[in-house]
Amino acid sequence: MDNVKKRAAELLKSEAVKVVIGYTMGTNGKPRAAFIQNAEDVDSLIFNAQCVQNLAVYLSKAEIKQLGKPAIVAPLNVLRAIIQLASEMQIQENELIVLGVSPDGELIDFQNFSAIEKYLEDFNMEVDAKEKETLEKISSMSLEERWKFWNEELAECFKCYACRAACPMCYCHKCAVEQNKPQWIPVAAHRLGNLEWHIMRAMHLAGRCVNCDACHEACPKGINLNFLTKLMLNDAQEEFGYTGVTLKEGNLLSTFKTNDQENFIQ
Amino acid sequence: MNEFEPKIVAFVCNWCTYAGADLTGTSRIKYATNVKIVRFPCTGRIDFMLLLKAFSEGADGIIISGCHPNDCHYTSGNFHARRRWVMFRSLLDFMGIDVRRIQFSWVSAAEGAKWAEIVNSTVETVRELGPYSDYQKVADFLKTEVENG
Amino acid sequence: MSRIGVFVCHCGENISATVDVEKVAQAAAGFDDVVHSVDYKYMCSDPGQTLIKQAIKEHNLTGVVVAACSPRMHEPTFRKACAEAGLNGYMCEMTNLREHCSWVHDRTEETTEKAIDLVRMLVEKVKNNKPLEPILVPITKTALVIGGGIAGIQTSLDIANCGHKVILVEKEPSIGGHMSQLSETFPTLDCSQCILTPRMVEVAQHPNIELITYAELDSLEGYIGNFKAKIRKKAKSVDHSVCTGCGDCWGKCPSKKIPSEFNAGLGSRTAIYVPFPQAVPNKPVIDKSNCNYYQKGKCKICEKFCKPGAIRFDQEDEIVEAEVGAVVVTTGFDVVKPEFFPEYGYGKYKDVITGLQFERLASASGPTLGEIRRPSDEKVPEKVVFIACAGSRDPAKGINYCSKICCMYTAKHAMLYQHKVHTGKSFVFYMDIRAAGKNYDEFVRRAIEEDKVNYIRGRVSTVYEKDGKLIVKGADTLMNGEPIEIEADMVVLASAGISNPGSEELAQKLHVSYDRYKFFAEAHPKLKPVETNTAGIFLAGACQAPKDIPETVGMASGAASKVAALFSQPELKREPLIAVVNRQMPPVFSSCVGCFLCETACPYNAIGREEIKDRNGNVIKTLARVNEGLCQGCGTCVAFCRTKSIDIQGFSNEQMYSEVMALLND
Amino acid sequence: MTIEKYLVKKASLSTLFDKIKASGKTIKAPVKKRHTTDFAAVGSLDETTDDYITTAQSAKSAVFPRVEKLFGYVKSKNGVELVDYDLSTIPETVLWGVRPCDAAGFDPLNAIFNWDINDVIFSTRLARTTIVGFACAKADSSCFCTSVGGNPGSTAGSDLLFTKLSNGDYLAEIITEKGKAIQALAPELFEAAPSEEKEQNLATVEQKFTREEIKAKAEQYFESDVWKEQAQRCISCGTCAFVCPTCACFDIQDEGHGKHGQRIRIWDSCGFSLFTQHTSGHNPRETQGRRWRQRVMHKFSYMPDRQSVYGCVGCGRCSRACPADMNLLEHLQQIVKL
Repeated sequence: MDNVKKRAAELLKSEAVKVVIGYTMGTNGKPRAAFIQNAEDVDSLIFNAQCVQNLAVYLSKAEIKQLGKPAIVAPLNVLRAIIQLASEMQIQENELIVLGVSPDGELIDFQNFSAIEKYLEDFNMEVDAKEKETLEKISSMSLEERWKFWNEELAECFKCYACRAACPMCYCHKCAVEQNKPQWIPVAAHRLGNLEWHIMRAMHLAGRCVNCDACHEACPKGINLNFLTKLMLNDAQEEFGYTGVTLKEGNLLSTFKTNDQENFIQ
Repeated sequence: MNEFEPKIVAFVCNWCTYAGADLTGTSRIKYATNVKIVRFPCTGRIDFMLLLKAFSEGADGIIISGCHPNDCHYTSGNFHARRRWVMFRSLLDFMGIDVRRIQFSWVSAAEGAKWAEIVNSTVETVRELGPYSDYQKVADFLKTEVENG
Repeated sequence: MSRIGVFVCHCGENISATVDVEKVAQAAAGFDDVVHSVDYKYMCSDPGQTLIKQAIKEHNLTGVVVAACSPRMHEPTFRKACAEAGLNGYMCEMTNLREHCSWVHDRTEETTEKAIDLVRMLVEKVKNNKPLEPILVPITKTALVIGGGIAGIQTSLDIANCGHKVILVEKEPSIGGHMSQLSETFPTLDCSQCILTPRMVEVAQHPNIELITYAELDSLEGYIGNFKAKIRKKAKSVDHSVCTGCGDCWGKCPSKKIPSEFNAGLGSRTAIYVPFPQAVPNKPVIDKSNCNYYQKGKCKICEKFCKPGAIRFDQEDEIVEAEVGAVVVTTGFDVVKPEFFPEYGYGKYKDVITGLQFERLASASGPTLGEIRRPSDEKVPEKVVFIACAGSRDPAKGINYCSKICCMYTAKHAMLYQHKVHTGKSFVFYMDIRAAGKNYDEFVRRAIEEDKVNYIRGRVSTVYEKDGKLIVKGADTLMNGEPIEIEADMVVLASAGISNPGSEELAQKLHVSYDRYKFFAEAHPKLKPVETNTAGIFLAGACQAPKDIPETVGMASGAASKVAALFSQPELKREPLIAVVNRQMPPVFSSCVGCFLCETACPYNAIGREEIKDRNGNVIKTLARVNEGLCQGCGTCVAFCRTKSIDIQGFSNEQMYSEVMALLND
Repeated sequence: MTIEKYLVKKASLSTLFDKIKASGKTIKAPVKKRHTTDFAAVGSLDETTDDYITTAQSAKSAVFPRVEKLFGYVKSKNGVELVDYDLSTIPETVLWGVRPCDAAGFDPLNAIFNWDINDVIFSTRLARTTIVGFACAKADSSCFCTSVGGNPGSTAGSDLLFTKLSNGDYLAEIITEKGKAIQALAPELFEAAPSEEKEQNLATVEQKFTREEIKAKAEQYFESDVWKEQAQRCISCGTCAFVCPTCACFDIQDEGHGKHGQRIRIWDSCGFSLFTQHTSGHNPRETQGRRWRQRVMHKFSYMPDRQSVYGCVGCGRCSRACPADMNLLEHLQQIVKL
C-alpha cells in the first residue's frame, strides 16, 4: 500500500490529478470511500479484504467529477468496472489515472486501458464454485419452490435502490424504473413491483455485470439479489462463451452469433 | 362449470409471422380463438418487459414468433431477440416463473399451417398447465389489501 | 382526451358470417373514449371510406380504428382516407378481424369476444398514436439489375430508355441467360436467338447501360433511393479493352474437353472461351478451374497467340462500388439435377436428357447443328418419349408446384422432333396439360392433331436400358391404368424448374424474403408481384417462380416501370416509422446516457452520435442520434435501450404497452 | 396517567403474549428472518427474538406501510367513481419488542401526518396500535438516543415498557390506557413492582451533544461546505430514509388495472436525485450535498420549527444500514464542532 500512497501523493502534488478516490477506515471498523484532495492526507488510504465497495461507482457521479481529474485506487472489481464503463463510453482513458492494487495491496501501474484489459485476462471473471453451488441449489428446486423462494426473498425489498446506487454499471441518470411513459414497473415496493424491478435489473446487467457483489453488500435487507446477476453471468459464459469485460464496443446482448443455440424455439 | 380457456397473447413480427398468420386466414385453416396477436415491426422490438406485463394482465400463455434465422426483414433483429430470450428465459425459470407458458417460434410468411399448429399446441399446453394464478396473484395487489411492509 | 371512432367491416360476409359485427361495434361503443362506432358492409369501398371521412369531421375524431382485414393489405388505404378527412394518417390503426379471426375460427361467441378484444387492444393503442409526417429522402437515379437473362435485359432497356442509368450485372461471361439456349419459342416457333440477340446488342450499346459481366453482387447496404452496392468483378484474365475477340486464343487452347454450359453439357468448350458465338460481350474469359496454366502452372499458349496481348494471368477479382437507387433482381432459375431422377436413369443413360438439352439438340447453333441426334451414338432416334412433370407437382420429391412452362415446351419439343424426323414416333407422358395462354392450347392441339404426337395421360414409373433401347414403363390412366411399355431411343425429361443455387445467399445479402423453394418472395402475391418486402428492391422473371418468356418480359417491364416511377420524383417520401431518441429541456437534454450499445445492435448503422455543447463549445453530453435516412424501423434498439430513451414511431413503448395492457378483460 | 410499575416473571411473558393473541389482536414482533431481524406478524413468543440492538427496519411500517392504499376507483364511460378506503380492515395491532428509540419515533410521524390536515388512515392505524416497548440492555457505537432527548429506558412513546432485570424477570411500566388494557388481559401476571433499580439494567449511551446545539449549528452553517464534504461518498440511495423511524416522505401513485385502480402512498426519500426534479428538468436540490443538508435540516431545524418535535431519535439505523458509511452520529459531531 505504501507505493500506492506514494504514487497518490505524487499525483496530487504534481496536480496530475485533483482527487484520489480510495479506501479509508470508516466508522464501526468498516472501510469506506475517501476522496483525497491533499497530498498530506494520503496516509489515511488503506486497502484490505473488507474493501468491497466498488469505487468505480463514483466515476459517474457528477459531484465527484466536479472535483477534477481523479486517480482511483482500483482492485480487481474496480478495474473490471472501469473497462466495462469505458466500453460503454462512460469514461475516457485521459480522464482518469488508475492506481491498480493487487489483492495484497501492491501498486500495479497501468499505462492505459488496454493494459488493464490485458491484466484482467489472467483473472477469470466467473461465478466461484461455492456460488455456483448455490445457483445449482436454487435451480434444482421445483418450480413452485423457486417461485416461493424468490417471492420470499424479494418480499424484503423496500426499493431503496441501494443495489442500483452501489452498482458501477447503474450509471443511468434516469433508470427505466423511473420512466413513467409508460410506467413499465410499478413504483411501489409490493410483490409485483419488486419482482419486475429485480427481473429488469438482472436483464439490464446481463453481459454487463462485473460480478463485484457491491449490490448485495449495499442491500440493507441482505437480499441475495446478486444471484440473479450471477445467473446471468453464468449463462453468458455457458451459452455464449462470454469471457468477461473487454474494451470492445457492444456487449453480450447488443451482439449475436448466427449459430446461437435455440433448442427452445419451435 | 366451464372448462378453463387460456388467455394467450402472441407477440409477432410484421414481416414473417404476422404475414404467416394472414396466410393461415387466407388458407382458412382453423385454430383456437384463445390467441390475440400483437403486431411488432420485428422480434428485435419485443421488449422483455412486455411479456411480464402480459402475465400480470392475466395472460396464461405467451407466443413469441418471428422470422426464421437469416430471414429477418431487418437482417438481424431476430438474432438479437434470440440472445435476449436465452437470457430472459433462463432468468424467469430460475425465479420460478413457468417458461412452459412462453412458446418461442419461427414462423415464416409461408408457414400458415405452422402458425395454426403453434397456436393450437400452445393452447393445449397452457390448458393443461391451468390458469397462471401464481403470477396473477402477485399482480392482484390492487384487488386485495396491500400487505404491510 | 381522445375521441376514437371504431369502424367494423363485414367484408361482404367474410367477417360477418363468423363474427357478430354488430355486437362488436356495440361493444366498442362502450369503450372509454370511443365516441363513434359503426359497422358496414365494405369499409374499403368508396362509400365505406366516405363513412369514415364523414365521421372524422362530424365527431371530431382524434383516432380511428378500422376493424377489417390485415393491415398489411389495407392500412395504407385507410390511412389515406383519414388524411383526406384532415386526420393525420398515422392516427389510424387497423385490427385484423378477417385473417386473424373470422377466417380462422368458427361462428361462436368466443370468436365475437375475441374480435371485441382485438378492437379494444387497438383502441388503446391508437389513443397513444402521434401524428407523423413523411420523411423525404434523396434518390440516386441509377438502377442495379442483377442477372442478364431476358428479364434483366428487358428491365435494363426499359429503365435506360426512360433516361435513367442502369448497371447490369451478369455472373456468366455473356448476357442472354436461358433464353439464348433455346431453339424455337412457343407458340410461334420463332427462333429464340433471332429475337433475343438484337436486344443483347442493344444492351451493350445503350449509352445509359453499364454492362458488367462475369461479376456478382458482393454486398448491398443502404435503403431505397440510397443503396451502396459492392460488385465483385471476377478476374477474366483477359483485358477486354485490348481484346478484339478474334478467337485465336480459344482456337489454340489445349483444354478442349470442358462440358459447355451453354450447350447444357452436350458439347464442349475450351478453358479460354466465349460461351456461344453471339455472346455479348463477344470476348473470352479464362475459366481458371480448367486452365492448364492456373491448375498446373504451365501453358500460356493463349498468351502466345494473342496478337493484341490481352491475356492477363495476374488479373485479380476486383470489387467495384456503385451507388444505386433501386435494385431489380432478375437472376432466373435452374433445372433439377440428374440425381433427382434415379428412376428415370438420368445421368446413368446418356440418352435420357433434360428439356434444356433437347433445346440444344434442336438448335441450329447447338452441338448437332439442329439435327436431332441422340448423345450416345449420334444416331437419329426413331422413338422419343417425353416425360412431363419430371419432378414438378411431386410432393414426394419436395416440389409441390407446377413448373408452368413444361407442358408448352414439351409440346414444342415433340413438334420440333416430328418436323425434323418425319419417320419418328413421339410419345408424351403427362399428368394434365396446362396450356393456358394466348394461342397456347391451339399449339398443343397442333402437336397432337397435326404432328401426331402420342399423348399418354399417366406417369412413368421407371426407365431402364435393355438391348440398346430405353424401356419406358408407365401407365395410361385414361385406359384404366393399363400398363404401357415403350422401347425408346431417347427420353426427354421436362425437368422441374427450381431456384438458382445461391439464391438464398443472395436474398440474405439483399435482405429480401424468399419462399420455401427459395424463390424470391414478392411483396404481395396479387397486388405487388414485382416488389419485394424491402423497399427499392424489385423482382422480374423466373427468380420469383418459373415462368415463360412473355410473362417474364411483362414482369420485367413492370419492374422497370416501378423503378422509373420511383426515379420520376426528386425525393422519396418515406414512412416515418423510425426510431427517435428522446429530447428534453436542458439541463437534462435526454435520458440517453450515451452508452451506444444501440449503435452496435443496429443492423443499419443508423445510430450516430450527437454532441450537446454549451455556449463555449464544450461538450456537455454525447447522445445517440438516429439517421432518418438509414433507420428502417425494426426497433431492435428500442427493446435494447435500458433507459427507454429511444423509441420507435408507430410502435412506440406507450402504444405497445397500452395494447398489451388492454388484454385484461374487465 | 402516572406510570404504574409491576413485576412480570420471565415465565409469564409467554402467557401474556398468548393472552394478547387470544384477544384477537395482531402481534408484530422482531423475528430472525433470512437475512435480518425485523418486525413480522407472529403467533407465539417462541417465534420472536430478543437478540437485537435495533431491528433492521424501524417499527414505523405498522402505521406508515411502505405501500398503502388511500382509495380505490372504478372508471366507467360516465366518469370515475371513488371508493373510500375501508378503515374497518385496519386491525388492532400490538407492536411487541419496540425499542424506546423506535417508540419515540411515532410522535414525530404523527406530527407530520397530522400537521395541518388530519390523516385519517394514519391516525386510525396509530389509534389501533399498542406499543409494547423493551428497554435496551445493549447499545452499539451507532446509538445516540441520549444526544437527542431519549435514553435506553425511556418510556416516551411506549404504552407498556418492559425492562429485563438481572434475574431474567421484567419490570413492567404501564404508561398509557392502552398499556393498561394489555395488563387487563392478564392482570394476574402483573405482580408487585420489584425493588431492583431499572437504571442498572440499561445500556449506557454517552451523550455527545444536544439537539438544540445541532439545530443552532446547522442553521448557522447552512451555506458551509461541510454538507458537500460529508455527502461526497453518499451514493444517493434511499436506505437511510427507509430504515428511519421518523422519515415520512412519500410518493403518491395511481395504479390502474383495467377499469379498476387505486391511489397508493409509498415511501420516498429526499436522498434520491429525482425527488425534487421538476418536469422542466430543473432540480432545486441538484447535488447530493444539498440533499444531505435537507435531510439533517429537516430533522433538526424544520421539524422543531414547524411541528415542535425533532425528527431524529438516535436509533443509529441509518448509520448501520448505509452502504457508504454515511455515519449520522459522526456527521452530527462534526457539525456541532463547527
